[in-house]
Amino acid sequence: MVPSSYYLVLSAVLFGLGVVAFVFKRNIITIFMSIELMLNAVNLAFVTFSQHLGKLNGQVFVFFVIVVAAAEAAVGLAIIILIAKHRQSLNVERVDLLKL
Amino acid sequence: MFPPIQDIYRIAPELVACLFGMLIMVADPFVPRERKGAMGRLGLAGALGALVAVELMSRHAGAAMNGLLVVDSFSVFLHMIIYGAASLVVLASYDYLERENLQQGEFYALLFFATCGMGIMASATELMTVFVGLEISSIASYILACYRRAALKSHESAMKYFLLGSFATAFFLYGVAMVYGATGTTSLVAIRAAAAHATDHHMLLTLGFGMLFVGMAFKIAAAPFQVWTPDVYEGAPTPVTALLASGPKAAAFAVLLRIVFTAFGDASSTWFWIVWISAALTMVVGNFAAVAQSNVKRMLAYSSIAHAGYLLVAVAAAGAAGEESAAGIAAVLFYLVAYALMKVGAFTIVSHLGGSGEQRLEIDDYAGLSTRQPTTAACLALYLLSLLGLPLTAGFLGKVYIFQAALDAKLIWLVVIMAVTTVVGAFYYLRVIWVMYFREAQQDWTPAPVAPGVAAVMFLTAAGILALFFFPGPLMTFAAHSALSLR
Amino acid sequence: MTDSYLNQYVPLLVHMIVAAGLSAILILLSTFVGNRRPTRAKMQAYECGMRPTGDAREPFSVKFYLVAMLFILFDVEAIFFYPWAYVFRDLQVFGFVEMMVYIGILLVGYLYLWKKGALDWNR
Amino acid sequence: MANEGYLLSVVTFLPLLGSLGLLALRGDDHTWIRRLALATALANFVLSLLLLHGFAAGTPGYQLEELRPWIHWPPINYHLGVDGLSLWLVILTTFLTPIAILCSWESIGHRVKEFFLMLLVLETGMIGVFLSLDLILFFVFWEVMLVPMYFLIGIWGHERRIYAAIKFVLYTMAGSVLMLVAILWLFGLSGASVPGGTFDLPTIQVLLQNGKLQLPHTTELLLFGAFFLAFAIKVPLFPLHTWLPDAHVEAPTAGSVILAGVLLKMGTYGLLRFCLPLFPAASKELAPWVAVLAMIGIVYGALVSMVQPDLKKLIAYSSVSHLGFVVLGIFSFHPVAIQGAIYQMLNHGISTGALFLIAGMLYDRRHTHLIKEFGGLATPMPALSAFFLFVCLSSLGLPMLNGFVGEFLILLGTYQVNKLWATFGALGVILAAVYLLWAYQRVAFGEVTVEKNRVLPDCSPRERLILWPLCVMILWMGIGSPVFLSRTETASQQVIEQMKRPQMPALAGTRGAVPQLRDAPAGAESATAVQQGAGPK
Repeated sequence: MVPSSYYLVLSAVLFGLGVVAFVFKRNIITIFMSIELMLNAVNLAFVTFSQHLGKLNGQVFVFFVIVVAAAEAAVGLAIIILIAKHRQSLNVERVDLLKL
Repeated sequence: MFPPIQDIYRIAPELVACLFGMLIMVADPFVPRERKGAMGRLGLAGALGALVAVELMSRHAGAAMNGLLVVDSFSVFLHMIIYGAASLVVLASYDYLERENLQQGEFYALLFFATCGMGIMASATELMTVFVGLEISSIASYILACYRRAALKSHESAMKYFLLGSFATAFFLYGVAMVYGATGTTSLVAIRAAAAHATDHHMLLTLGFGMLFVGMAFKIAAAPFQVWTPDVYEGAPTPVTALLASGPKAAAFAVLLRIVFTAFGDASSTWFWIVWISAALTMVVGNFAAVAQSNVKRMLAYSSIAHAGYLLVAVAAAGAAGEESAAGIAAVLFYLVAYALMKVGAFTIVSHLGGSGEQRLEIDDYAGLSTRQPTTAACLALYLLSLLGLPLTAGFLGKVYIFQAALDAKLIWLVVIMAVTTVVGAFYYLRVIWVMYFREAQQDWTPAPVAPGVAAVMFLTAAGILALFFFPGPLMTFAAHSALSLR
Repeated sequence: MTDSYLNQYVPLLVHMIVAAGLSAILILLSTFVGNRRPTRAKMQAYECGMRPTGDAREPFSVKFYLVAMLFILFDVEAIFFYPWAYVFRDLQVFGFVEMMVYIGILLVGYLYLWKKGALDWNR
Repeated sequence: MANEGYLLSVVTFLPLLGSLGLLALRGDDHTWIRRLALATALANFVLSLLLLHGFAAGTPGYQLEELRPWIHWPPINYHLGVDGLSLWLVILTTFLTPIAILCSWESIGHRVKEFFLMLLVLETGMIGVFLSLDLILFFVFWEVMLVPMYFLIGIWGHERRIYAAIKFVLYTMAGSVLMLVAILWLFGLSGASVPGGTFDLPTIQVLLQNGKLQLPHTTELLLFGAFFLAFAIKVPLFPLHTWLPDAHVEAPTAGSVILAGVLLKMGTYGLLRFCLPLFPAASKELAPWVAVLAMIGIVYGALVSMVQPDLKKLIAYSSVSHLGFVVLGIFSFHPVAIQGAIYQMLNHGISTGALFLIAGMLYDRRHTHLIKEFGGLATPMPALSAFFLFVCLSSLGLPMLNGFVGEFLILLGTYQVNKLWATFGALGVILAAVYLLWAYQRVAFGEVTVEKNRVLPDCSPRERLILWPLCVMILWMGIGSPVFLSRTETASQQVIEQMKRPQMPALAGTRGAVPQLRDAPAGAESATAVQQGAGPK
């Protein structure tokens, strides 16, 4: 039986990867995917904990996260398509009308 | 097995908001193009209905939905702020949508969904419920932010809001997961109980709180997580900006307060310094960055960052005060009301003056406004002076309450920083005023006559700001009472 | 204890290695041993004998993305049916009503985008 | 606490009422706007004279008090009251406002309505500051004054008005925000002895005096610092004075008159009303430093105004010098000197106000303040020059005129405390004579250097109407000083009384000041005796 700490470490690593990707990637889609990665890391953590604690609600939370992530994905992709249509680039550094 | 009818009452505002949202959403395609005005009336009806529902809800205190939500005077207070602000925004946005000729129906529908989410946040006592409410409001506001489909700025603001917002959400969720792992529950009260003897998970708990705070700090635009604010506020359609500046901030503060005082009430030592540092940073960053702005919306955005800092000072004060945290929390609540009034009013005027396509957003565009539209100029001046915290305005008493709470908690340095940064605020607020009053307009431009909706918002907010100074008694007692209901 | 736990997967590992190695050997053999005379017809993409037209990778129309998004949404909503079905007996009528409300809300959304013409392909 | 009538409220809020009336008028109906404004101001002046009738001289403490609950928590009350200290300042305000209105009768051409509106609102603010006895109420009026002054300078000022306006507001706010913090801190401390704490000045005063409320030494120093900074900026004390010349020079004449006449007095008033009575130990400990600053201010102001090419700037710097004098008198903690300080505030209000008015009249004719543009004005405009001379003499403290009384009392009191301070004070008086007379000589005497000046018209009836009352006051305050002193005397002694503490460990450091405190009443006797030839009390 693999101890749940392994899974937690994995989820932490995934989350960290997501953060790093979010900070360093320049393509909007990639950034968006990095966020999804973070959310899935969270899901992993939830499942692990609920397994560890012998409670079921953690897994129900995962359902919520998945659904919300899907809704976010829909909206996000819509926005990204909007941007892609108006300027022929998905590079965030080119999206700079508003000085950051 | 069915929930008692009281539960329905306890979520009445959310129900009303959702129902009207869906109603408008479905009705929109059926209503012919020329009769879209009906949407505005429907939206107004919904807003008023929601306010009535808040009143209904306030009569049925108690936990609802198996303890996912609670109706106490705290949540009632925040519902008042959130739904009040939403109603004002509905009033203000009708003419805006006409002018920009944008889809009426969807706007109001999304606005109602966003408001509903905020309402859930305000009365949630369970972290997953918070999360759901947060997402309902955020997703709706992402769409609202890019509502001006023609404007590139609008897309950009929506994109940044979306990316950074969901980034923050991920942090919040990870925090929830950690807290869940440490205590085996996500109900705030249970967390407090569990945290008391879950000493072996102390590390995990602290880390979890840190993550939760990051998520919240994004939403309340507290440094160092405030970068998105100016861009989003500038790019979003101005009525939406008005909503973003008032509603979500109030809701996020509600969540923050509930988390720190209900869940982590006993462990104020773990979060006090986080809040302290964030507050100081936020005040400094917000105020000093605002000085450099030439665009009114950006300036107001930075000023709202600064005000988040002031509110955090009160939170820190409440945390440091230990048992006597009520004063600080009451100060936060009172200030939130004043702040919502000021910001909604200010952004409404900005959207009115922006003209078609939001062309005129530079401070210099306001030159000579005092002669062109004296009333508008006077109202804007009032909001700015209130933001600055001069007497005769609600902002002054709000600052007094915060100062006092902080002093009682012996946070002298935080108070000094707040005082100094307040003076810095004089620079940029007064600049707008002198442009409006002392400068003659360069180009011959007369702003459009004030539309009835905008006029109503101006009147209500201005009256509210003055009234809160002269008769703060009732609201303050309510706030103090709500503060007590938090523990 | 973890090692012992992992040990039981060793056969699987062996099986994978063997499979991978076999396929690799076959491919390499065919490339090295077999001789080739490429003609234009041979180089063409194989489309069941049809004459391929246009480029294989041209950008999809936005409509596909739109439909895909809608599908994701309505597909994912279904996730809540599983826990619901799991405890359906205990919930009885309440659960049924709840799910009806849930589906009703989904239907409202469906009706909305139907009326908006989001499902109307040639628009 | 009985409410003794509504007089104070009426005096305070009548101008506000008038400004509301102005709102009702049409913007282009200038004559009626002016008339209504003037009528309001005059009515208010008459009402304020009723204060004299209601005010019982010689009785310590506040009179005609009004106390009404305003905000329950924190307990902020609407508490007004007048005593010998504020009485004359209020009347000075109500006396100068109609004059300010008259002097801007024609010189203000655009946005007339807003101008008089601001002026009246400003009057309400100023009177409120002098009368309010609740700390928060005081602060409210104090801040409210900023806005109309900001607009007065910013809209109707001269070339660099924006800069001046912003500078003025920023300086004042920087001080006042810290004062607000100090007020709230004091409130928190008072919670120890009064359940829930109090913002009520008399209450806090009593608590401090009977030792129920004791401030730790460092706390007292910090509080004193916060209050003192706010007031020192308003006075303005030497290093903090830089906003004053800009504000004065850029402001329209009426603005300068109000600024010099009343706003500056708020600083010294605040020192007397809050800093000394509330924080005696700190005051005594820091008195030498304050005195040094004051003396620097006296000499510096005088020297700078000596070399000023610009008449208005010259007057501005002269008020830096004069008010340094006042501060010196205050911080000698001697009843006579304090009484002199109070008197000197009034003098300065009238004389400097008059000087600014005359400068404004010259500006109306020539649109310049530069002294070299004038010269030999006595020939074309004898009357105005006469007024000018008279005012200069009063400002430099010629005996029989008002300036002399104040300066004499200050010197008399200060001398008994510290000879060096008195010497510097005297030096200030001499320098004042130098730069004022020299300026007058360059403006009025000699040949008419600039051709334009030959044809300048003399005082118009309106200008005479403005200047005569001032000159009458100058003369009256010079010879009839008992009328005023008899009402300020108790107040000035009360300040000393209020500085007493049950047991004063802090005093050990400054024992030097104690003996003078003992024979204070005697000193007061002699002082007034000198003035009125052993008149009755």
